[in-house]
Amino acid sequence: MKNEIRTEFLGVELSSPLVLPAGVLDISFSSMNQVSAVGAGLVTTKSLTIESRKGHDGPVVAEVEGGMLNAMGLCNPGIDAGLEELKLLKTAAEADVEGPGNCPVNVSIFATDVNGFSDLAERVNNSEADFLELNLSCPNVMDEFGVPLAASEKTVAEIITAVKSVCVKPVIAKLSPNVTSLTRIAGAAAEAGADALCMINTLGPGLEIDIEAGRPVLSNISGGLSGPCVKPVALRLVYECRKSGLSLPIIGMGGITTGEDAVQMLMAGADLVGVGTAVYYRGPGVFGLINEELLSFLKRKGLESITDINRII
Amino acid sequence: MKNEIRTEFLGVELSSPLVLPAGVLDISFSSMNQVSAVGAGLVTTKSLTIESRKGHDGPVVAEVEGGMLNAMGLCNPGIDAGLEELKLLKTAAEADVEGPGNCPVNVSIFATDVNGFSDLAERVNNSEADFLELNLSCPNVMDEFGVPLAASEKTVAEIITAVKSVCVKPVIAKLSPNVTSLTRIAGAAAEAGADALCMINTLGPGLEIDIEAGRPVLSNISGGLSGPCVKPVALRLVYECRKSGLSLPIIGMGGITTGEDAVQMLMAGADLVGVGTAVYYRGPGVFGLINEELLSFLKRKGLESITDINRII
Amino acid sequence: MIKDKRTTLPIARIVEETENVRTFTFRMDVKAAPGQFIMLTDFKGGEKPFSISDNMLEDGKNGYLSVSIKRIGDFTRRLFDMKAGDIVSIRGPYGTPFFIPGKPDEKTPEVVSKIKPADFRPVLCGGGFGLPPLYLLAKRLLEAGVPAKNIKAVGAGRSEADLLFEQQFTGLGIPYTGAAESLDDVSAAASLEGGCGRICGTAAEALTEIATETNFVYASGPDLMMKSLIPQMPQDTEYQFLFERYMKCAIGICGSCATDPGGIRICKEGPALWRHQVEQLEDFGVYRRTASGAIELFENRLAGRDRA
Amino acid sequence: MIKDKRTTLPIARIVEETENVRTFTFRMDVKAAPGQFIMLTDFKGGEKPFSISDNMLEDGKNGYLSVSIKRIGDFTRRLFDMKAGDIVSIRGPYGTPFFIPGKPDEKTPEVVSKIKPADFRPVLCGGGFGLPPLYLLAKRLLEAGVPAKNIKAVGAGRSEADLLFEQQFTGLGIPYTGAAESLDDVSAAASLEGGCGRICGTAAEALTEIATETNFVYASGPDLMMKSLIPQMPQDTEYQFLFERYMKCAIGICGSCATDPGGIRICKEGPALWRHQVEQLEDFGVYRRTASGAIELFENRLAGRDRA
Ligand SMILES: Cc1cc2nc3c(=O)[nH]c(=O)nc-3n(C[C@H](O)[C@H](O)[C@H](O)COP(=O)(O)OP(=O)(O)OC[C@H]3O[C@@H](n4cnc5c(N)ncnc54)[C@H](O)[C@@H]3O)c2cc1C
Ligand SMILES: Cc1cc2nc3c(=O)[nH]c(=O)nc-3n(C[C@H](O)[C@H](O)[C@H](O)COP(=O)(O)OP(=O)(O)OC[C@H]3O[C@@H](n4cnc5c(N)ncnc54)[C@H](O)[C@@H]3O)c2cc1C
Ligand SMILES: Cc1cc2nc3c(=O)[nH]c(=O)nc-3n(C[C@H](O)[C@H](O)[C@H](O)COP(=O)(O)O)c2cc1C
Ligand SMILES: Cc1cc2nc3c(=O)[nH]c(=O)nc-3n(C[C@H](O)[C@H](O)[C@H](O)COP(=O)(O)O)c2cc1C
Ligand code: FES
Ligand code: FES
Repeated sequence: MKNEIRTEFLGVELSSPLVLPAGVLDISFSSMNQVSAVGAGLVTTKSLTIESRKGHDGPVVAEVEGGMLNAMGLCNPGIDAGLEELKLLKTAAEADVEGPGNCPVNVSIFATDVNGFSDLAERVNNSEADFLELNLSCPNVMDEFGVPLAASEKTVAEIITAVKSVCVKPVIAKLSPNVTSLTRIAGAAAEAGADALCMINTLGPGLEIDIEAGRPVLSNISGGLSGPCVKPVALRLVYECRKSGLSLPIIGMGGITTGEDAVQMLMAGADLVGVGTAVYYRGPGVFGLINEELLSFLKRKGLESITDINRII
Repeated sequence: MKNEIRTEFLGVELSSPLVLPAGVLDISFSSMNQVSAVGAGLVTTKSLTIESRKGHDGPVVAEVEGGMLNAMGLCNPGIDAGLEELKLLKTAAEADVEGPGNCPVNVSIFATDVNGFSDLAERVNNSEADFLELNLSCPNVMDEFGVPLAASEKTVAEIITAVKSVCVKPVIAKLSPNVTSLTRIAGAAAEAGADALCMINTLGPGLEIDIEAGRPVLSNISGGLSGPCVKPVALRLVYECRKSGLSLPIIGMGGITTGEDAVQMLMAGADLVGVGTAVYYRGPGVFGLINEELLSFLKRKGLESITDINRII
Repeated sequence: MIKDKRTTLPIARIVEETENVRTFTFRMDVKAAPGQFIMLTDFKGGEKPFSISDNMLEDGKNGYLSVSIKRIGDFTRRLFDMKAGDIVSIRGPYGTPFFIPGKPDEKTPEVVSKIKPADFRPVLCGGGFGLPPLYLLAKRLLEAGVPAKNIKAVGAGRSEADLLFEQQFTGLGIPYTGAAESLDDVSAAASLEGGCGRICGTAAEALTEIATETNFVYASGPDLMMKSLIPQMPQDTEYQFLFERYMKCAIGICGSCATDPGGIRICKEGPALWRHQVEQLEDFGVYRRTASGAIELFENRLAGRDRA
Repeated sequence: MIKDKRTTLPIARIVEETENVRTFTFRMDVKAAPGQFIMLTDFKGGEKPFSISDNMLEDGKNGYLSVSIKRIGDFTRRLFDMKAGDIVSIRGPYGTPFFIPGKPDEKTPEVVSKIKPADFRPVLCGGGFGLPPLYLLAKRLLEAGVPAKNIKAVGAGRSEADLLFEQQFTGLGIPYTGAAESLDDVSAAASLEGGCGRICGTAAEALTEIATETNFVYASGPDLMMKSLIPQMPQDTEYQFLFERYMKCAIGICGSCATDPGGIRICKEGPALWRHQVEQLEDFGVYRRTASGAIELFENRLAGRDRA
């Protein structure tokens, strides 16, 4: 395949450093397969919960300057149905003679306490998942569940310790930018045994008001901010984690829309780069486009691989 | 004057609910006078420190999608020279026969500990200041001074208590969005006796990398994010403070660029509305433009005053 | 810059089409192509997709947008409690519209792109609230130069009350066949000469009777209705179907509306899909995904509640 | 969408003008008007304003941008250590450029807006590194139809080595007077017939000698130099001066470059100000604001260090 930028991540080889993050085009095996086929190196499932959730009432999205608010409300078919999609995905990808759809899968799970996470993690053990991602940071269900778990070093450490003790898959902790010090929380996650970190989940959250109606646009009132405008915050947090000495692999995301953005994220210290909201601006083909842009940057600079720019600032 | 939207704030009458926030066009009496003349109802000085500071080396600003990063580094001529500008401002405003330049002034101060703030506050007592604002939240001098003071409820409360005990001017606490719970800190500020709150200071901070040079764009590496993209976060924080029962007056700011934005900020629960980075997008005349837009919204809706939309969501 | 601006405005007019279907009209000057939809909310919980059925008033006044809505559940019930002047909020239009002859794009099958408007002889077949968007389509077909006599409309429904938009189609000079499983007055089931009248039966049955000279089928309605049309079309007839799937974002990122196995997003690449796209769908007429993304088989669904 | 994109690129060429002044040229295709400036950084601490002195190579090749830089402090010293091919980063062009006859805008004084290019007889008077931007101005004046013989250039400086850009101006057919307080060879101080030559004296003295037929003065340089010109101009002469103030943001928000008492921002409404604007300045030639915003009187400053 021509636009390959082969990358290793936790011992697994990927055809591209680009990752489909949890929540974007990943409810069904079809969407994940498609995104894999157009150039993602790793796809993440929607965050799965024990029971299915229909999510918040609409409006669930609102475009704002520089990005987007969303409050999907963790709609998902539940862990069992979610893992069924993985089976379908593997079958579909294998059926695809062209092959590129066959990328590794990261299963995202969400629970509200240690037991909930352990429970879900155990179920993932016997699935086709390559990695397990702990969504410790959803900002859109605070009314329901309170402050995100990722706000407390102690809770984060407890969950990771518990999950590591039951789960055979490498564990990725997804962190929230909406805390006083993400670096400290990242440190706690590393110490508790996380295999990698994923940052950032959506920022804020934010509120947009419809002035004609005098009402919040989102039915959930607030929603997490994503898209180009969160990129500087994401870059800073990844960079600060590196500066603090953190050596775990990082999936960096938040506003990555172009090859230039991806280069910045790699330079800041990420090993893989998530691309979510950019699908809105550039379509699902954005994965192929960014791969191309990344390759042409490397070529122009006479560089061999992305490790030559990784963590350079 | 035709575009007046008279508003009362802490017992002082303003000709507009629009506020020039600390750090934008407010180093010299001339800039403040000009902004007052074009429609601000209250102007804030640059945050003043005991000694003068030349600020960070350039680049100090970087435009990003949906906003701007800045790391000015609290450049200011020092409290004494700063208060001299206030004298010049009053003289200049009085000399202006048209009169509208004569608006109240909010003096912003920055220190790194309780004594520093008390010290500065005492000097402001004998000045032309109408209000005193405590910048507890500058994100751009963390390398120098550590985490912003506004990250700790205890510190915020201590500073406010100390300042209130020495200062004869109404005291406004300027808070940071970069904390796990701004609402709790706002509560602590209110309890400690703050007369009003100002939120939000810049978000993040953020990092932008120049990929050709492989270097951070800002010499300070990171800088606070402001402009349109922070508006949803600012609105949500103001709204949450209100929802938590906070009744203090709030100067709401962060990305307000149009009359529609200002209406949203008032609906979310702010009493006055700060307009900073919008000067970049629409020039200093933005104050007059927003006043007009605000008035025409009220007119179209058949409303008498901004109190009719204040806190309505 | 915001690409996707929301418009919050009063309802300009509400017209009752049948007991359970009303047309809501808004003063909104947007370019709307037939088959596209809007997302509508009252900010009281819920935002739902509705197909655009018209973009002018009957007197030809431009700058309006209409949707015809069937009362089904909580959300649509709330809409039925609203009056002209009440405020709602709209975003869109969204989605890929129906094909108009003479205006092919890269996705148009070659044989279709060659048909001249004068030679285009489509049937427009709608089930329930699937019919109104075909009215806007009919207008655009006429504007593109397709002769009214070439076009035939079929409205299908359970009972006579579900047969929508007869007047509107005949007003354009387009013969309209109503197909209902039960007719109030069975004697009304006349001969379908000229493709005009009533039959006691399904959309598919109506199509068999009138599609003799047809060279294109547009359909819009429940999956099973649309699927039932395929065997009735003359061999090799090209068609476009207008799909419904559970919509949340409507801007192509959440994946809620994606179809299997290709991941075609009904809010972006759809709602109007070409035959070659439809033929690849595995979910078509077999299952839909619910709000949670879970698969719900039509079998089970039909056993429960039937909403066609 | 980002309005203000940064360009990071290699230095295309460095030309030594004098021991302490070098012209740096970049391959950059931007519209640059005379009087505008760029912000330049090497990402090693510091970003500084420099006026655009040219936008093509001598052979007429377009798509280049030049600035002529004097070695003064840390930042400029670092630039002088750089070689062609080294990477720097530029944003801009910024600011309000000089007036070009025949192209008035709403700020142009009426008498000036009426002058035809053929009747325009300007003196271009630059002190030190204030001269290079006047070279780009001269080119634009010629393009606008001002005859070369109408234009006179004065370059002022402390010593002969500070007299910049003589060759460039004479290359355009514009007579160039060099005014230096000390001349290497005093006998070189020839008669200024035709406005061409050397005088041992100030810019103001040079202006007195050559400004007899002048109807407009453009000046660029230290405040005190520019201020000294005013008494030497024929009564009622309109002028534009190019100002320097401490610049940080260069996009009009920080207030660092604002002048007193009107708040005119040199990075936005300036650097080129009209006479009617200059006449209202209270700080002009009296004080400047330092990086902190503190007022520094020229008196005190000159007592310390003089950099003209
Ligand atoms: C592209 C598209 C165009 C449509 N056009 C029309 C139209 O022109 N006129 C009309 O009356 N209806 C139309 N619908 C269906 C309409 O959106 C639903 O009838 C409506 O949402 C029902 O809401 P409710 O709360 O009243 O009922 P509920 O009780 O919430 O739902 C009843 C059924 O409506 C469907 N539905 C509910 N929410 C959604 C959703 N967010 N997205 C898709 N389907 C949903 C489901 O099948 C559900 O089982 C269209 C749907 C789609 C996808
Ligand atoms: C609109 C404008 C156009 C200019 N054009 C040119 C030019 O074409 N060629 C040229 O050589 N110089 C030009 N300058 C001046 C140039 O910016 C300074 O000489 C340079 O910044 C000195 O930096 P340094 O670190 O070498 O010296 P420093 O030791 O830092 O400073 C020496 C002096 O330079 C000035 N200066 C320093 N930093 C700034 C700043 N950020 N903004 C404004 N002045 C500053 C101050 O007067 C200071 O006292 C211009 C300045 C302005 C405002
Ligand atoms: C519509 C939408 C749904 C999301 N759902 C989830 C989710 O279920 N779990 C999760 O961990 N993150 C979720 N996210 C956050 C993204 O995974 C990602 O962290 C964030 O959007 C920043 O990246 P981006 O700017 O590239 O979108 C969601 C984001 C969006 C836009
Ligand atoms: C260039 C610049 C300098 C600033 N300096 C200060 C400052 O000195 N003190 C302070 O409290 N806030 C400072 N701020 C923050 C603003 O006062 C304001 O809180 C923030 O920019 C959000 O509002 P905006 O989006 O309207 O600019 C600064 C902001 C900018 C853009
Ligand atoms: S509704 Fe189509 S992708 Fe979200
Ligand atoms: S440098 Fe002119 S306002 Fe900042």
